[in-house]
Amino acid sequence: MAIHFREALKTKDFTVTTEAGPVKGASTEKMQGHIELLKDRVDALNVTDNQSSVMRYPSLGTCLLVKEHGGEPILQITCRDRNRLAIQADLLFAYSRGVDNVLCLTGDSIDVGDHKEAKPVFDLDSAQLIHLVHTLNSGKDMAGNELDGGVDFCIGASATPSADPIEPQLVKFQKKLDAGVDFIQTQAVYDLEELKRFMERTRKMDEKAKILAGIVLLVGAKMAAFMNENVPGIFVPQYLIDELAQAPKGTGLSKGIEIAGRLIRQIREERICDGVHIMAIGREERVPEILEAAGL
Amino acid sequence: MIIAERKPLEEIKSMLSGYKKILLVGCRTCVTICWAGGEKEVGILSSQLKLASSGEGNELSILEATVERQCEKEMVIEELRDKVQEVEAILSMGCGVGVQTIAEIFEEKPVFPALNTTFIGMPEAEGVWVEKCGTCGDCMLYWTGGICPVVRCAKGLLNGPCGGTRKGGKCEIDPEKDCAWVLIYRRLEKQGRLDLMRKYYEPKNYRAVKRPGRVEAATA
Amino acid sequence: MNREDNKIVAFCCEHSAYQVADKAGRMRLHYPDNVRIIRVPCAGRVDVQHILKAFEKGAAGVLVMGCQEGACQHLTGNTRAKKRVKYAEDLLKEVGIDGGRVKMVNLAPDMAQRFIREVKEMAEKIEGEMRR
Amino acid sequence: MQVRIGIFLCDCGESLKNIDFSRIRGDLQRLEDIAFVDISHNLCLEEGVKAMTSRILAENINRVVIGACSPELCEHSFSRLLKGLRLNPSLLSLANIREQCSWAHEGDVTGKALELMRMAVNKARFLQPVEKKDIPVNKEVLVVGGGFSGMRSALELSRLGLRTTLVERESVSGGKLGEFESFHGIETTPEEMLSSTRKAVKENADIKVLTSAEVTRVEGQVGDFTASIGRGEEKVSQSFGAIIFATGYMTKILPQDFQLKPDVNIISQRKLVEMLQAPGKLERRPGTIGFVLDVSDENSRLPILSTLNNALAVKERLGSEVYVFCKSLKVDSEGVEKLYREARERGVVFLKFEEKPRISKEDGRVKVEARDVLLGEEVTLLCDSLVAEEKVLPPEGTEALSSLLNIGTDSAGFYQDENVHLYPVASERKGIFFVGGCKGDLDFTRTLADISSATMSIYKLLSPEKVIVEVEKVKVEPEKCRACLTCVRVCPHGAIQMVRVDTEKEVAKIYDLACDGCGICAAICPAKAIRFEGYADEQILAEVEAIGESL
Repeated sequence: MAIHFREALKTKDFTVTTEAGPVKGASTEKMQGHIELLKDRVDALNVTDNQSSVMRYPSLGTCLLVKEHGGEPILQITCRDRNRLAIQADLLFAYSRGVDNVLCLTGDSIDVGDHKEAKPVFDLDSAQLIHLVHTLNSGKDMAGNELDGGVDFCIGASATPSADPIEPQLVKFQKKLDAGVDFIQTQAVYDLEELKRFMERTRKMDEKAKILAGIVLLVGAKMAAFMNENVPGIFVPQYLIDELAQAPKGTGLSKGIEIAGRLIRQIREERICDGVHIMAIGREERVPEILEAAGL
Repeated sequence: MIIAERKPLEEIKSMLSGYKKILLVGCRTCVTICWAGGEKEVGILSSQLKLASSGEGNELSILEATVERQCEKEMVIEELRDKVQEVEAILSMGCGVGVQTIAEIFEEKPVFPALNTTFIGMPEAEGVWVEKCGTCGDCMLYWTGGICPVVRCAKGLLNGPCGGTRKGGKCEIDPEKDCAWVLIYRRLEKQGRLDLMRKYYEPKNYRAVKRPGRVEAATA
Repeated sequence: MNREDNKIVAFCCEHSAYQVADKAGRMRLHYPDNVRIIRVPCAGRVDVQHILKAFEKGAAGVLVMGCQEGACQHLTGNTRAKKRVKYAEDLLKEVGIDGGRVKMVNLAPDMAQRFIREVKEMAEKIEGEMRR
Repeated sequence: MQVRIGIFLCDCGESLKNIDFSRIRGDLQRLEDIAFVDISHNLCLEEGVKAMTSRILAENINRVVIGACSPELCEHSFSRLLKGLRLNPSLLSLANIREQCSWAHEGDVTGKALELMRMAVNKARFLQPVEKKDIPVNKEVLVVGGGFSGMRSALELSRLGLRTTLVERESVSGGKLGEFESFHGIETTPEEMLSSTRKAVKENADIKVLTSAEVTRVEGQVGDFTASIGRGEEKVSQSFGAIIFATGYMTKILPQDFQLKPDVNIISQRKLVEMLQAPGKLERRPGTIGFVLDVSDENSRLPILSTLNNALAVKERLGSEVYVFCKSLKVDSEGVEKLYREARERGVVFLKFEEKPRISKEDGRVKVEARDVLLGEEVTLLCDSLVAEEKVLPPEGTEALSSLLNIGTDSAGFYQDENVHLYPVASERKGIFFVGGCKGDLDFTRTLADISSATMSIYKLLSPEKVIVEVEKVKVEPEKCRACLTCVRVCPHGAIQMVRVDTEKEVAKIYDLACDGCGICAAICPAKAIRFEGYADEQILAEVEAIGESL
């Protein structure tokens, strides 16, 4: 059985997490395959919540699968699809089944997903969601009612180090830290100088929270350029796109893995962050190769 | 000001199929100002409908009228009372309120909307209008530097931008649109009131206006 | 005008197109006679409503003829007319009248040949349509 | 009042053979409201006019429809005729049955001629009279900018009997003329020109000069502008009939054109002029002087003019070697070709380059390397001082003033929209004019011509005893106006402003004197609240309806 993520954060000097992406359908076979492959190689497995606003098997469901396989899940919750009643209810259910790590996200907009005419909720935003989890941890619901059986969540949030302009992001980030978070998993980072600047500022704001740098696997120059344009919060610098472009035909993916490994190794050796969060977006089976390339 | 936009002709024609004599009603207030349903637009839609019907060989006769303000019962009655008798259906070029006011008064005749009422907004340039107010019923413009995040932030967030802002402070959804929170940050910074943005704000009361809303003046 | 009429209504700006039509006449350059010229102070005076009304009243084609871009006596008259012609074209497409039956033409006062070519082109387009 | 229409047909001396005039008369007589249909052979001659006059006086008609040659030829005389017969000239409707009918088509065109007449008759039914009235007009003129052009304009206006107020931002008038050392071939130096002009202005009672003052606001329209002028703490508000902008230009050495910063060796034209004016004071006479011209592509004439003048002056006073590096040399304005030849004869060497010359410093002197296109080889020149090209830019405040007055600027930011009809001095708003350098392409020879053109236009506008205007030919109907500001924003001549009418309601108002009669506002008004008499919607529609109407 994997050790509790909260312990891993405390004890390990370099924490590694990755994603187990739910599928668009009810068959859990593929997901279980990924879970088996990854559960013992990382400290925790994030489960995305309708990632990019694309309807999929529920995040909580996949977390239960991870638990069944003895892995350590991190439940991702967005504010897009549920209002404050539904979120609190899901959290109670999650905790009762042993899922007690939660990543509080705002969530992508409906427009980038595959149900573009849906009514967005956004009853809460990510900072308010973090406060909500703290409220539940203190034994009460948002309306101030006592809970019959409390909860104790390990709370995570995200951040965007390469946002331009960065100041408004930092204002929000500060609110998240003030609310109190145990870990931060950032959006994809590629420019480590930028990451260092971000880390300096974060260290001044908060000592306690462990920061995991987000590593998104690139599979080719075209895909990288596409992500720059369309995927929110991702900025792939030109020199990496060029490097991918020079890679001979068909080896884009292995070049992506090599880049990811290089980034992780550098983050680890220069102790820039407390760990990494590897997002292989639909290519969970290549995560072991990334870990190897990073010497983990 | 209420902003509206004309529906495509296809949609209007499908509503009118089967009706031979209709009353086409413009409104002289908001929809005139936003070039959607004023007297001129009535003329244009009337020409289009006549051309379409004569093209398909069925005759459609159109009575035209323009009400001072379609959301005022007295004005609607005074302008349309006689004309309604001569027609089978009414096509209103007013905003959603105008359509429903006419429908309430002349219940025996079907009333169709020729416009889509889009938002409350202001002219950005001549002939271009942008949304500014989401009628949330709990205005907080005092601490956002006069920029409303409820409508101008695509997700209506209250404590700062989402992680998806694009390069140059643009919105996640539309590279042309500025991220409201970047605008708010810059304005508050200019006014030296950034503390207002740094403060944490509780989840909003989204039932400040019990929909559908009703306001009763104290001396009503 | 009844439906099978082949009249072309030409809104001609008095600073350019109207003088071009006069010039064509003075040079005895002949062009199809189903054109009816309506004199306007500027192409910017012509609006979508006028164009649609012309078709509603049976016109087979409409030409809006103004000054060349950058030479409009009223600076924006011709560019506004161009936008309105484009909008009118879209509205006409919605009712099944397409194939360039409304067109914006920019003329300098001496372009008699160009005027005649535009009128002939429109007349031929209508002729073609009539036969079908 | 019942419409009664009198119709005249002119068969142009029976030369329009392909029109059967009697058949047309027969058809037209059957229309309603037609008093008579006369056929004449020469409505443009004495005989025809006499017949028409007696006919109109005999019948009490209130609309006149004339089928004849192009309105461009006859409209003016027919309107005057109607006025003489105390019939409002707007009640005239013309059909062009000659150039656009008889002469334009083969074979019989009686049918088309008839249709053109019916169009004119249909339109005549909706014509309304337009009154003419003389309106009070302020005869004072505001001149913004106290440079040479501004002062000359003020003097010219006072010669035409108009009083002016001259507003100059600096503490002393004069502007840029002082920067020129001499104009080759003109005896009086710029300095003398300036001082004589200043003296004339000072002595002229019609001209009030306000130095270190700036125009902060301008409201109103031609004939009645109200300008607020700030002078230190003092705020003055005064009314004017017209405005002349003579705000000149400014020059700057742009970093991207010149990598090196100006210093002891790299000097501006002004510095060169100072050297020329006091050659004695120089510790060392410069052996060679270089000029670099037209580095960025579009160049104005000013740098060329000052380069040639100063090069010749250097030859005369300092006798040093002079080299001019240029991409192209525009010598098209008056006297510049001669200047260029003389420079060549006096030994000034011109070198033509394509790519930008490379400029560097070498032991206290300036090295210029460039590929001479004509010689086809690299040229390196060491000179004591290099005169850098200064870009001509609009002065600060141009943008603010132009948006304040809602007048356009051209692509380079100078006054006057790039439109051929505004040339040479007009702005798109009646009563506002530009002279001198503020229009961008500066050419002294033309400045004086600009000044007389602008002052003459103002004279024509303001000085007649009675300024006559067609009252509300283009009119906003207050009760229909929704104050949506579309017309105010759209009017290319800025002739529409919002006003408060008696019912305290804000509506748009079109100023008859400022309106140029284009009708853009009438077309775009979403409430159809603007009526353009003579081209009103119902009149255009009536013409359309007559097309193809069977009898």
